[in-house]
Amino acid sequence: MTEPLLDLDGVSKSYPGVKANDDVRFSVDRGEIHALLGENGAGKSTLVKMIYGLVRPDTGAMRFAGAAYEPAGPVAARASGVAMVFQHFSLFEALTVAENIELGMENPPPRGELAARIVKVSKEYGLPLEPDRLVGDLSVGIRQRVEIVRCLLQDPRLLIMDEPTSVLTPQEVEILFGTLRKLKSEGVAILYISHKLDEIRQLCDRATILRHGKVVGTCIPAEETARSMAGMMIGQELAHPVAGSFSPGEKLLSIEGLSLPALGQFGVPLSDISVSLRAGEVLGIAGVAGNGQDEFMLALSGERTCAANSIRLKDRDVSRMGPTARRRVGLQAAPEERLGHAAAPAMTLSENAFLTGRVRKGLASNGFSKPSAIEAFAKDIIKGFDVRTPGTATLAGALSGGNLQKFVVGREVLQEPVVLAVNQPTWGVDAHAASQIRRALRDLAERGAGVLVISQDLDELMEISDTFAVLANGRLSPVRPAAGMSIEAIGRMMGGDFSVAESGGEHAAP
Amino acid sequence: MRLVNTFAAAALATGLASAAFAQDPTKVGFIYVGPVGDFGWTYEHDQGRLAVIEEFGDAVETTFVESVPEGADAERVLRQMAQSGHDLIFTTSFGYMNQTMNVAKQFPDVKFEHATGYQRADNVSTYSARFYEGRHVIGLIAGGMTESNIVGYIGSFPIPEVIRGINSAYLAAKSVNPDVQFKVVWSNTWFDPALEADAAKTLIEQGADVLMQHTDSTAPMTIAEEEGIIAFGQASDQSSFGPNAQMTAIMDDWAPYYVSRVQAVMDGTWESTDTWGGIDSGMVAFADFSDKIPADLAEQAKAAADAIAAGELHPFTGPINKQDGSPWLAEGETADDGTLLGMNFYVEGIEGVIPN
Amino acid sequence: MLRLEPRTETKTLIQALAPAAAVLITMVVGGLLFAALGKNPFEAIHTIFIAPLFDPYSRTELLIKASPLILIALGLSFGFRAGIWNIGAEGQYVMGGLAGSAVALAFWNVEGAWLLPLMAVAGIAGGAAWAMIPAFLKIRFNANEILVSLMLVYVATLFLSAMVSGPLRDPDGFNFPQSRLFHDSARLPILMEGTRVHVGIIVTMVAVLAAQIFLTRHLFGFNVRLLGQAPRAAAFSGVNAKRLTVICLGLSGAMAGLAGLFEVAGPIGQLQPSLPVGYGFTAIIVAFLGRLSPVGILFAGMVMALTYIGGETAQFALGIPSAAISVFQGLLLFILLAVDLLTRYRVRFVRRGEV
Amino acid sequence: MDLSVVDPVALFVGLVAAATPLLFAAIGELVVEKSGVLNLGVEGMMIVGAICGFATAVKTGSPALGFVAGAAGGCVLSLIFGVMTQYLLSNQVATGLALTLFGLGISALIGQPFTGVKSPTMARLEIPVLSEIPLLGRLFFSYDIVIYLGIALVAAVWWFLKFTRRGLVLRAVGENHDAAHSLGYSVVAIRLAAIAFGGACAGLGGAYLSLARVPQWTEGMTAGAGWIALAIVVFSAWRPWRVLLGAWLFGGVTILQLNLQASGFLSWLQSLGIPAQAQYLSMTPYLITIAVLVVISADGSKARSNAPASLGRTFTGSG
Repeated sequence: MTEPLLDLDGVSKSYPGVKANDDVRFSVDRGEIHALLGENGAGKSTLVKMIYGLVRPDTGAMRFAGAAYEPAGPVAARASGVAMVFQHFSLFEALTVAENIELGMENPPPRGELAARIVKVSKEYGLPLEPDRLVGDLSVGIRQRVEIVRCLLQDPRLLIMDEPTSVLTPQEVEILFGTLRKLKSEGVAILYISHKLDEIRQLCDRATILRHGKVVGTCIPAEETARSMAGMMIGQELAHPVAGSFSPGEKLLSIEGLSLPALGQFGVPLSDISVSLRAGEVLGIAGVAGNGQDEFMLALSGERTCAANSIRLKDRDVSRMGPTARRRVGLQAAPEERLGHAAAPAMTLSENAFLTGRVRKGLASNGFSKPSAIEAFAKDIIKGFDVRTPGTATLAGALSGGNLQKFVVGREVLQEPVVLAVNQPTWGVDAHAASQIRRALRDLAERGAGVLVISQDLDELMEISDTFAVLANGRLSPVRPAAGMSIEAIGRMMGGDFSVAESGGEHAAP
Repeated sequence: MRLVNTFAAAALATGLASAAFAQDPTKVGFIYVGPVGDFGWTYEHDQGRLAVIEEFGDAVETTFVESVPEGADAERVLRQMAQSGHDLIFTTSFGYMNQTMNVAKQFPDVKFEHATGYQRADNVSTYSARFYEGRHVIGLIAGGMTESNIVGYIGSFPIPEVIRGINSAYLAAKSVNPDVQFKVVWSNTWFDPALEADAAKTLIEQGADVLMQHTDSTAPMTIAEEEGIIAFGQASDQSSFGPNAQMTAIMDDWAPYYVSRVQAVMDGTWESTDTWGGIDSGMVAFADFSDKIPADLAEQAKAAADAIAAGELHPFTGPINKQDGSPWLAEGETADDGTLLGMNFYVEGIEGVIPN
Repeated sequence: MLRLEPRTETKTLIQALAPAAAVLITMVVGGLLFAALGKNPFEAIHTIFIAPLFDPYSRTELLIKASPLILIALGLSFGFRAGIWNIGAEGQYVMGGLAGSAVALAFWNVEGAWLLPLMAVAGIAGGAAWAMIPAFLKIRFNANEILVSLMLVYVATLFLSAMVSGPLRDPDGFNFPQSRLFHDSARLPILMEGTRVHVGIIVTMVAVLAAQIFLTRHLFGFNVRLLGQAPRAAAFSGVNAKRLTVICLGLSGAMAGLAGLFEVAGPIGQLQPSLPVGYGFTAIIVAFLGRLSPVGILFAGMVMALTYIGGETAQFALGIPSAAISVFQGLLLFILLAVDLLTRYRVRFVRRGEV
Repeated sequence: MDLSVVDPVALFVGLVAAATPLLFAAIGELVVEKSGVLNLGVEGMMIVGAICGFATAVKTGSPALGFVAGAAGGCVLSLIFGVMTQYLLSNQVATGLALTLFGLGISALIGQPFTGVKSPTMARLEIPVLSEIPLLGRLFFSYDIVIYLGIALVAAVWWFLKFTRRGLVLRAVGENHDAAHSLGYSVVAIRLAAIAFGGACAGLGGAYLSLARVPQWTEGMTAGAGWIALAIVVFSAWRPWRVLLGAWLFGGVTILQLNLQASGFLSWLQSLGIPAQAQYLSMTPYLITIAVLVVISADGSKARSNAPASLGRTFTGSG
């Protein structure tokens, strides 16, 4: 058995403006747990969607079990023996466990038999399930079991798992690993997608590392350190902070004991976050996606209000204020998702300028909009931030990602906020535009504002931050000066070990 | 057709016909509240319209608009008819009264005929039929033929027209069968075949073996046929729906009236009148009596019809008490039209109250 | 394989041409229908679509017939834009007419210039209150407003029937299920002698203008559009979705109620059980045909009214049965809805399998 | 007043017959809604079924063929809706309303030659021995065959949705069309099939009206039954057996109010000064439906409400 089970040969896939995968080559053997490692946006999801038949490659070829493999869709992929557990499950809440499993099978046995098999198989692999429960009533961890058991019942030869542990408790992670090892022992290949280095070192036989859509390396995780793998994943060198000498000004934002329940089934609760931000300071917050970034942003923007006195701007308690009121006092936000959250795709740039600029730029009086003022503001953003667009009447959805991001950041920056919180400011933006955005954020801080940047791009954070913290599992690490952070320390903080941050930092939270 | 020809010939002969007359037929419009296919109220009016065509041929042009809701739309339709050169317009539902009056005011040269209403003007006549005369006759048959002594009656709305019919039928039935009892169900609609069918079934379940209706669909007749009981057609001869069940039907025959009114317009003799035609005028007619009616009863009913037509019998002839026992008509006294037109009480012996 | 893709930019030319094209197609298809019925298709189409436009009286009637449709559709359009589906406008129309009439009848023997405004307030309140039921049940219990508002149409219609054959029945009306006639100060003033053009039509026109301004120039319209297009962006912008739901439902109810009042105090002049003639449902179609824009609704309402008025004329002038007219209207709606697709989506050929 | 004449057995027998057209239309619409589609054109499909069934029965002399034609007529009409909403992505509410308008018109047009015509009568199914059992015989064995078919259809739909794989797929599509799509199921094809089934059922309901319950053809004879069917689906909380209950409730209220009138009960209440108009009684099923809807919606857990989560949402096929 020298031939690998799955073999990818020069697979590429482009989307308008983005090359999601570029000449990807790697293979997975039978009975191997193979990690696919990379930062968010490195192209992992597109790659596995191609293997599962949801997306077709532009060029390149795949082979599976010795034959050419071109699945027309998920049904064909499953027929070949490829099964996949999605990060965001494709489950039906109003249906029972058994029904959900049946839907994912091509030739399910009769209902009674299926229920028995579910009980048997799920027990066998340490993931016990009750077939008659409604999925809507189950916890996220149990729901994932449903997905996994659904795959197992079809005797897969290759099991793809997309970030399976991001929604699990540590105990659940242990159980899952047990299951996966058992599968491996039965000869099933597992393609395991993650960016959690410790997990991969514990579990995986080999790892393929993706960066910007390309394979940048393969390794045997057990023989690597977290640091060396992080290096491959993030890039060999950490950029040095461009931030000049930072002289802290007055305290602008202080957050004390901020806690919020999780939002939705994939949400993460915020627990007891305390941090402060001073005039002129750029605070960079790192962390793996799905560790509370979205919740933190919602709490800052005012889309979710929080307990009184947990967020104060200067001396004012803004905790109970909604977005409009917060903008009025100068606390502004630019969320990660540009289309549909930060901007309305089917509205023009003028209208999107009005979306948040209304209060601070005086774009409306008595509720009536002032078209010329809106137009002028939109033009200022386009000009000031080099947004490439035919005009202000273009729909936001028609702009390329980078251009829209410049527009969104520009819209907030030009309102001269007291404090600006930005999530993923340069996500999917080309290098030139990204540096423009970073420059603008720094300039804003130098004009005396406080800037809070959440990002998964460590290079970026190192480049612009004065101070640095990590968000892990809904908790925020103590703040440390960005200069002198080591990759190893960052990696441990991302894993939830904050002791490294506590050990030395004049900026530790009070 | 023959009549038209003779009429035209006569007109030519006397030199009265102008060239315009020959080219410009009298234009007669009809506005209907239901579809012409309801086989009830609207259908009979449309039969009247067809009779007008039959009678005058090319000398008339008839038009109609069907299913016009009573309300804002009716006034527009009337107005557009008036404006588009109609000489005479029949408005065939009570609910068109205000609209007819409004439009008539604006078009003094157009003649209007409003069915069942009570407001008139120089160019608005009203006409209706004394259906209660017919109800007397079928009441006799019903009273004579019921074995359960329960007559089911499907009413539409508790308006004088319907109450009059119930009273008339009841008094006649009681005159031949003192034990007869009327069960009345109000449908609150003129036309809903399914509901009427259900009402018929309900009445039958509750013991009725004779059905009368004052609603417009043929559904109750069909049910009566199915259930093997007897019933009376409403507005039209419904024997095709109840070949065994229908004893006879009170038919609205508007044809003679419509023909005469069109003739009057042609002759230039039309004037505002209030017509309340009974059996004598032909407005109220009967379908063929079923041979299931015992011969003597049929004889009695026919005699009553003839007597009413001849003016010898009035269905409301005293002594009659109101439901609460208070006297209404003394011995030999007959009801005046004013009281009949506004009748809002049951006569003595009918159970239940008139809903309000 | 054909595939539809949402357009990323709005092409005004296509938007303007699509309805015209739809009307043209309907004329051809309708012409075939009338020809099949043995009628002269050209005469029929002319009578329905063209003739009413050139007759001064028909033109005024066009306004009268279109007015309630436009008024209700305007109110609905705000909710529809925000993704709030009030399909019970018919019930709100009835309750508005009923509430306004109750005021008129309470003062049947008192005249005064204050009466009409009071009736209008009652009409608005009646319609809005009826719409508040689904609004409350939606925000409080998450009950589907489509279904609740639809159920309430039947309740309203039955309630009207009970009222006109009960407490509001004309005591001198021989038990006919209808109210007294309103006296003059409870009737909408007539604007043009010899027609039925009433003040309500001006209100409707003002409402079109106001709706256009509020939709394009006011924060309210902006928030409504935002909530419908991008709910998360709306939350980010600071829109309170629950409050907007209540406002949109209340507004559509109020406008439907006002339309009901205009109908009873305008062309009808009394309360009749036949008040609901389907305006509330037709207005939903009008709102979509007008692409939820006030000016579009104005035109769509007019086209709809045109087919009604032209259809009546075609009945008595050409003897076309009313059934053929409703088939024709149905065709027009289908074709308009289908053609409208081209303004929202672009048809593209794609390789098989690329989904 | 004499309430003793209200025979509960007769009441039941009457309401079962009155409920049958509603039952057919509602069970069809339930399947449509379970697939996530809201078709408000039930009234139009019913009346087209009524005329197609009637016309065919008259022309062929066979009521059975009439029922087949009624189903076919409703089905064809529903496919207009299906193509418009599933392929052309038109709005379901507006398209459904247009369908009703169109159906009322086309049925009247087809029906013109059939006004006042009598249909061949349907032989009542006399179950020899059983129907003669006192009480039970009348309660259970005194109906025409179509009524039994209606109840059998409810059972079949219940079984289909609960126990078959296709039924499961249909529910899944109505619950979350994006997830169903990502599992490889054809959302559009499944919904079209459901819409066609709903149309056929509505057509059958209409045909029952014109061939059995009334039985005759008159324009506009459905008189709102299609709308009531929509209410029944909500009342049932999208559960087949409760559709039966709902149809009996709505049909029953009509029969009950007629019985209460005929027995003089309403009259008696009114004589006491109670505004016991039939309209108030007719309102109650709608109010009950709203109450049911509120209760199931308020029950926190969305999954338990049983309402199809994708109901009325347009599936654009991206994803």
